[in-house]
Amino acid sequence: MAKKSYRQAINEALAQEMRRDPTVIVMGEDNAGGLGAPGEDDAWGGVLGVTKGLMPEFGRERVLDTPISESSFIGAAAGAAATGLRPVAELMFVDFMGVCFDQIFNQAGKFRYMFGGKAVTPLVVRTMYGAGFRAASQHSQCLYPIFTHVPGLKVVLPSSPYEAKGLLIQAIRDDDPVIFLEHKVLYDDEEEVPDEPYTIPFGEANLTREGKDVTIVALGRMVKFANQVADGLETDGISCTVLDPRTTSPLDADSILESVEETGRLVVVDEASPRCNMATDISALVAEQAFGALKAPIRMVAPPHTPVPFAPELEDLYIPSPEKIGAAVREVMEHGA
Amino acid sequence: MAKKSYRQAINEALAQEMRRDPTVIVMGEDNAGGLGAPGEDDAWGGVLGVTKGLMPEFGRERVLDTPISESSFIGAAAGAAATGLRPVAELMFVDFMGVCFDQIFNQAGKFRYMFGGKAVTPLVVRTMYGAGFRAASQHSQCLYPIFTHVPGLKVVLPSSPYEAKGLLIQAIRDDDPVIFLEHKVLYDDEEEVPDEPYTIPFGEANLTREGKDVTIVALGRMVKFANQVADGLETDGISCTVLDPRTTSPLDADSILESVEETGRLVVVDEASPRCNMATDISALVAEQAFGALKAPIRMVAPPHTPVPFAPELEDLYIPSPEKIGAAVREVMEHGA
Amino acid sequence: MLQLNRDDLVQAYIRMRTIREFEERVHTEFAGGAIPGFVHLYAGEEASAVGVCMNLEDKDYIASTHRGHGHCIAKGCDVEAMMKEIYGRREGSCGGKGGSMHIADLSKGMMGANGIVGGGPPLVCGAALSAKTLKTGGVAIAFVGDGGSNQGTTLESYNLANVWNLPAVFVVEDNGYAESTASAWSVGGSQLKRAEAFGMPGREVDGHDFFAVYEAAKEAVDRARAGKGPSLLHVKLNRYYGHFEGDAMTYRADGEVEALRETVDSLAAFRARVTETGLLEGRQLDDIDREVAASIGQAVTAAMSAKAPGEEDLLTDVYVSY
Amino acid sequence: MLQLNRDDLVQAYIRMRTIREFEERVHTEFAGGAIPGFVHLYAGEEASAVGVCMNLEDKDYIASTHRGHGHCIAKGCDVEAMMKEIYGRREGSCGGKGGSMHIADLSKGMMGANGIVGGGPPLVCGAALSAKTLKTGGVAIAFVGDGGSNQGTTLESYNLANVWNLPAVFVVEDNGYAESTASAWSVGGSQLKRAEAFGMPGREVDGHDFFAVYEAAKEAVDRARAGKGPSLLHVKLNRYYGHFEGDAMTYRADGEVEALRETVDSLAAFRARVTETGLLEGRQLDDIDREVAASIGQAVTAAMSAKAPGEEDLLTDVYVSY
Ligand SMILES: Cc1ncc(C[n+]2csc(CCOP(=O)(O)OP(=O)(O)O)c2C)c(N)n1
Ligand SMILES: Cc1ncc(C[n+]2csc(CCOP(=O)(O)OP(=O)(O)O)c2C)c(N)n1
Ligand SMILES: [Mg+2]
Ligand SMILES: [Mg+2]
Repeated sequence: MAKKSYRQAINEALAQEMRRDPTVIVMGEDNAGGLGAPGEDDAWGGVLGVTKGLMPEFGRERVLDTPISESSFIGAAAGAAATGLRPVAELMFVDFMGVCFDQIFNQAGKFRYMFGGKAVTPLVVRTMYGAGFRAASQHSQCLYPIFTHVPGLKVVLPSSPYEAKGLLIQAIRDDDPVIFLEHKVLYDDEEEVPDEPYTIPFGEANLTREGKDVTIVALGRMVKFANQVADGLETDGISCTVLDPRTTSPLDADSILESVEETGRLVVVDEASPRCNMATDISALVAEQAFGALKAPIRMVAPPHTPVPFAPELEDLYIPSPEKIGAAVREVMEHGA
Repeated sequence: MAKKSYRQAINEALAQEMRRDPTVIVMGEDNAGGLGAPGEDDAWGGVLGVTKGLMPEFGRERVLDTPISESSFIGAAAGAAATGLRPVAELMFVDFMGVCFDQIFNQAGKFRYMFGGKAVTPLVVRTMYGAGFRAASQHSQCLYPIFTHVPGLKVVLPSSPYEAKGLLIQAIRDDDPVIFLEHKVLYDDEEEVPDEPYTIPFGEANLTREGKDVTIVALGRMVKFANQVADGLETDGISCTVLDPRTTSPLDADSILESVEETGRLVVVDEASPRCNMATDISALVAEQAFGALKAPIRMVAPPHTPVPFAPELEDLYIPSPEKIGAAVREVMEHGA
Repeated sequence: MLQLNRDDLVQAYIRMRTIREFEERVHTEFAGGAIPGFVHLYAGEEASAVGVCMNLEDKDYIASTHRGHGHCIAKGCDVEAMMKEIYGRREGSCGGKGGSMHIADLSKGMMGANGIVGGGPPLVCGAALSAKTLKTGGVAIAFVGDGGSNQGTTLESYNLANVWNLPAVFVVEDNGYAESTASAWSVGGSQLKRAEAFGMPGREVDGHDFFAVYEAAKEAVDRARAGKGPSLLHVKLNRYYGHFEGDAMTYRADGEVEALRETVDSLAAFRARVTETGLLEGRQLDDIDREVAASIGQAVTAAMSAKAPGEEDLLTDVYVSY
Repeated sequence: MLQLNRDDLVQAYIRMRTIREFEERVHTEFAGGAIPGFVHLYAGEEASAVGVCMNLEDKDYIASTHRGHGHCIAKGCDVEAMMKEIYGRREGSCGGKGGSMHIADLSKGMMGANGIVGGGPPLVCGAALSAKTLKTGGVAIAFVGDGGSNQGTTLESYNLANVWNLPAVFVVEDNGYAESTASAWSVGGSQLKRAEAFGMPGREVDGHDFFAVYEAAKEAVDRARAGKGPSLLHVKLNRYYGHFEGDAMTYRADGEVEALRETVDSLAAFRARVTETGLLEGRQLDDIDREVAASIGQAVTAAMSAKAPGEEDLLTDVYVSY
């Protein structure tokens, strides 16, 4: 076992699955790169180098570069998935879903239901999300609440390199369409990641920290923040559980409810825009099904209802910070000793 | 004042605004109809006749039929809005947003913010939503939670003919991009609607019924159901407030919170898919900000997490019914006398 | 005559007649209130679906449109199951969950009707990619309407199929209208120039002439199978009914449909051709007509008495694993 | 020489030089770590933006791409405000909220750079529709890259502009690459055939030749103004830098950029042409070079010392009314 970055973990998951199963293919803009160009082949390996090296090993027949035509190539991935391949298609930034959403939510996501349970669509859409790159309003969104809203899709938010590898292998082996969201700020994060392939099941939250006073449910990059905050609060005598749902659809409601039954307090941390987001989804779940256990109002920590700003100073204010998470925890601790 | 249908109310709002303001234009597939065809002009007036009669009065220069190219014509409406017109563009069924969402959420919805407050985009996208027409999975969705999630958009759900006229006139006069969602099952509903133009402000919930035991917040078509249910419960001695938020973005949080402060109980009825929907949004709001007033768990009434089925028997089971709303109210009444 | 033997011709006629009969019956039943939802009929366009699909095998895929019944029948879907689906029955092709606009049978290479105009072409690029990658020797066909030919998803797919050199064929069924809007107005340029613009051959075909469609499709399908890439067919034809059932069709000329039924009936044309050339006998065709009518009648009867899905079906079929 | 008088030529040169200087400076500043985010430079392509925009007035609109600085400058945006925006400052064109990819100035007819490839053409149809409906006499221009020319939104817009007969021009700036992918591979067919396919005239232009671009654009713009509908220009040119700052450009040939800078420098070509024909003097141009360099230097200095937006700006500018 060695330390690997989130980027490497994803790359390794892809390579190992492609070795294992010849029906796994990868496609996306510049996923290899250099097509038709005079210079180096595999010139890019994706815009941030995540798919680098796959093409030299698997060839252009299994690592397909595409024109800038997301509807047609994401749709092609959906059609290929329904007819015998297991495509992993890259939507470079999740912000671009607006030019191809139909193929994801009305086609891939509904085949099985509309066709009476007879279609199998093992499609993975890998996509980059999240703020922190000074990439402004059209390259920094989360948007996973939108995919979570849609029945028929599964939605995965790996929060670390270890999680990324196991969840991506699971996603590729899963027979349903999966939206796999990679936080761009995490690509260089490192941790121990096993060399051999392994899977992490969907719909099982990861208890990243056990505590007794407050349950913090955090998503994606926010898991790291939540654990940092919990470290700090520990010294102040506040003991936090930090749950990482890993997948927002399916959602491990049981683990969340059980934890709140124990702690009686809930803070939900979500980097997505605040309206109809996962923070509201999880809060509502608890307010309906674990109401009796609640000793304090639920607190949601999310960005303001604005697009993501460009200026670093503003973007830093926009993203839910450890400070804001800490303040929310302290607030709920003021209720019901 | 005369009885008018929801369809007529919308048509009248369009006609009156077009008379008042020459910059108001209407566009969409077959909004007049018959273009290039040998038969009657204004042959359709939209697929369900809502825009019928506008073209004969205002001409094809202000009532534009379009090719089936939603990205380009909804985008054109956005571009026209930013450059001097007040377009009302019809996205025939909201289910089709997947082929043009980018122009709505990344372009129109973000112009003002990305351009530092210097753009004004008075765009209205009229669109048909909702189940009940046996129109199956790709013609029956609600999807307003998705638009509500996006900062920069306003989202309107008229629940009756009176509401439709006033809210549409407001939408047209509003300087921000507005998604105006018409429930297809309501088109033939009738009620008294003033002949003269009037506006209903955004972000002000309509208290359609005042009660003391339970607050029911219901959206769109569900407002009617909620009031029916409340009628029935009255005879059993359960007194309900029924709030119609009218707009989900902006949301009249104050009215909802005040009402729950009084009743201590909340049922939210939402026809949209259950994950990250308006029921979760409103529940979470209350669980955070009126927690202390709550005497009972919040109950959400929403369809199951499945696409909309075709078979009438299934679709009827799918749609939140008055029975299910009634059961939810009785359930919350069992808590905290 | 071409590569078609007598059995093929019988098969082609059966399918065309089945489509016609199916649609005429659905029209009647819909008018009588027995069928819920939106229904778009293919009557009048039979020679296109059948002319194309007579070139295909089960391993070949097609993707259809909202006007899908004809394509389904031409590709070999079970007709009784289709009728049950349209009635919303549990034994329908999709368990009653899809209805007219979503009939599919992947085991027959039918990837689904589609409620989204322009939804099919990207999917067909995918099926063609599967065929190419898995070396099945298969091809994939997208049916698109004249209206759908203006959708960005369709146009992008032309390019993708070309740059990926896919075994795909785009069949633009130009029936003159998208809803009430004439293709003469909505289509800038021309379908054939669009084919050329993205680097593929295009051919215009009389969509009422089964033989013409068959032959043009054969050329395109053979080309695709040979690894030479996609093509486009611009099939000109007419629909006998409205855009959907309930359409008053006031945008059409007086007597337009009546005249079409007289002058451009692909079934009548087929019959004339095969009987005049002695390939098949009129009596044989009459027998087919009767048998098809009986089987469609039987399908309607079966559909009417079939069970609707119920509460136990409400939550199923969303995911393979939950 | 054409319709351009000496003042126009001076103006054109100033704009081209401003773009070049702006981009070279941004390149240096970015490398030094002063500029955050994604930055795509237009250096090498100056003659296209300026050749087109010299035909335009404030009432005419353009929509740009992710590679937007050149279009902004050519359309008359304030250069210092642009630089401040790229630095993320409160006094930037967009208050620091947009950054490089979202610079806009509607008062100058600049509808915005765009982070979405293919985002602009639909918007341009709208601006052209405004001009037509409000009878302003204006036209609207969409700049699109070779990569963006494959996006469905772009292709649909070609059709819409044609069937609506809009005063629009589509300028396809083909710099040979979309990121690291060559247009030689990604573009099936050809740009000119695409124009024809949707019913409009198309013309290929040498994008390093200001005069060629100006003249071709003039024809297209005049045609649009005269109510005769849209056109397409296929402008062939090269970018001097990577796709974005930080791109190692390994997909390019060794020495490719160096050679381009030698052989296809639109500024050098302009200078040669106007001095050889005696239209302007070298000294005049040298003066401009110096003045522009000074003003860009000043813009950078101003941007560096300008204030960043703060907490009070976080919630504003989302809606006109709340
Ligand atoms: C994306 C999308 N836009 C609009 C519609 C509504 N609609 C359904 S069929 C149709 C007309 C299609 O015309 P054409 O492609 O010519 O096919 P035809 O009906 O003539 O067979 C329209 C506009 C839709 N279903 N999907
Ligand atoms: C819808 C969408 N897809 C992909 C991208 C990522 N992307 C940004 S620029 C670019 C290449 C554009 O190439 P081209 O249109 O030729 O413009 P150029 O960069 O050469 O000026 C890509 C793929 C995007 N911004 N938007
Ligand atoms: Mg048609
Ligand atoms: Mg390019």
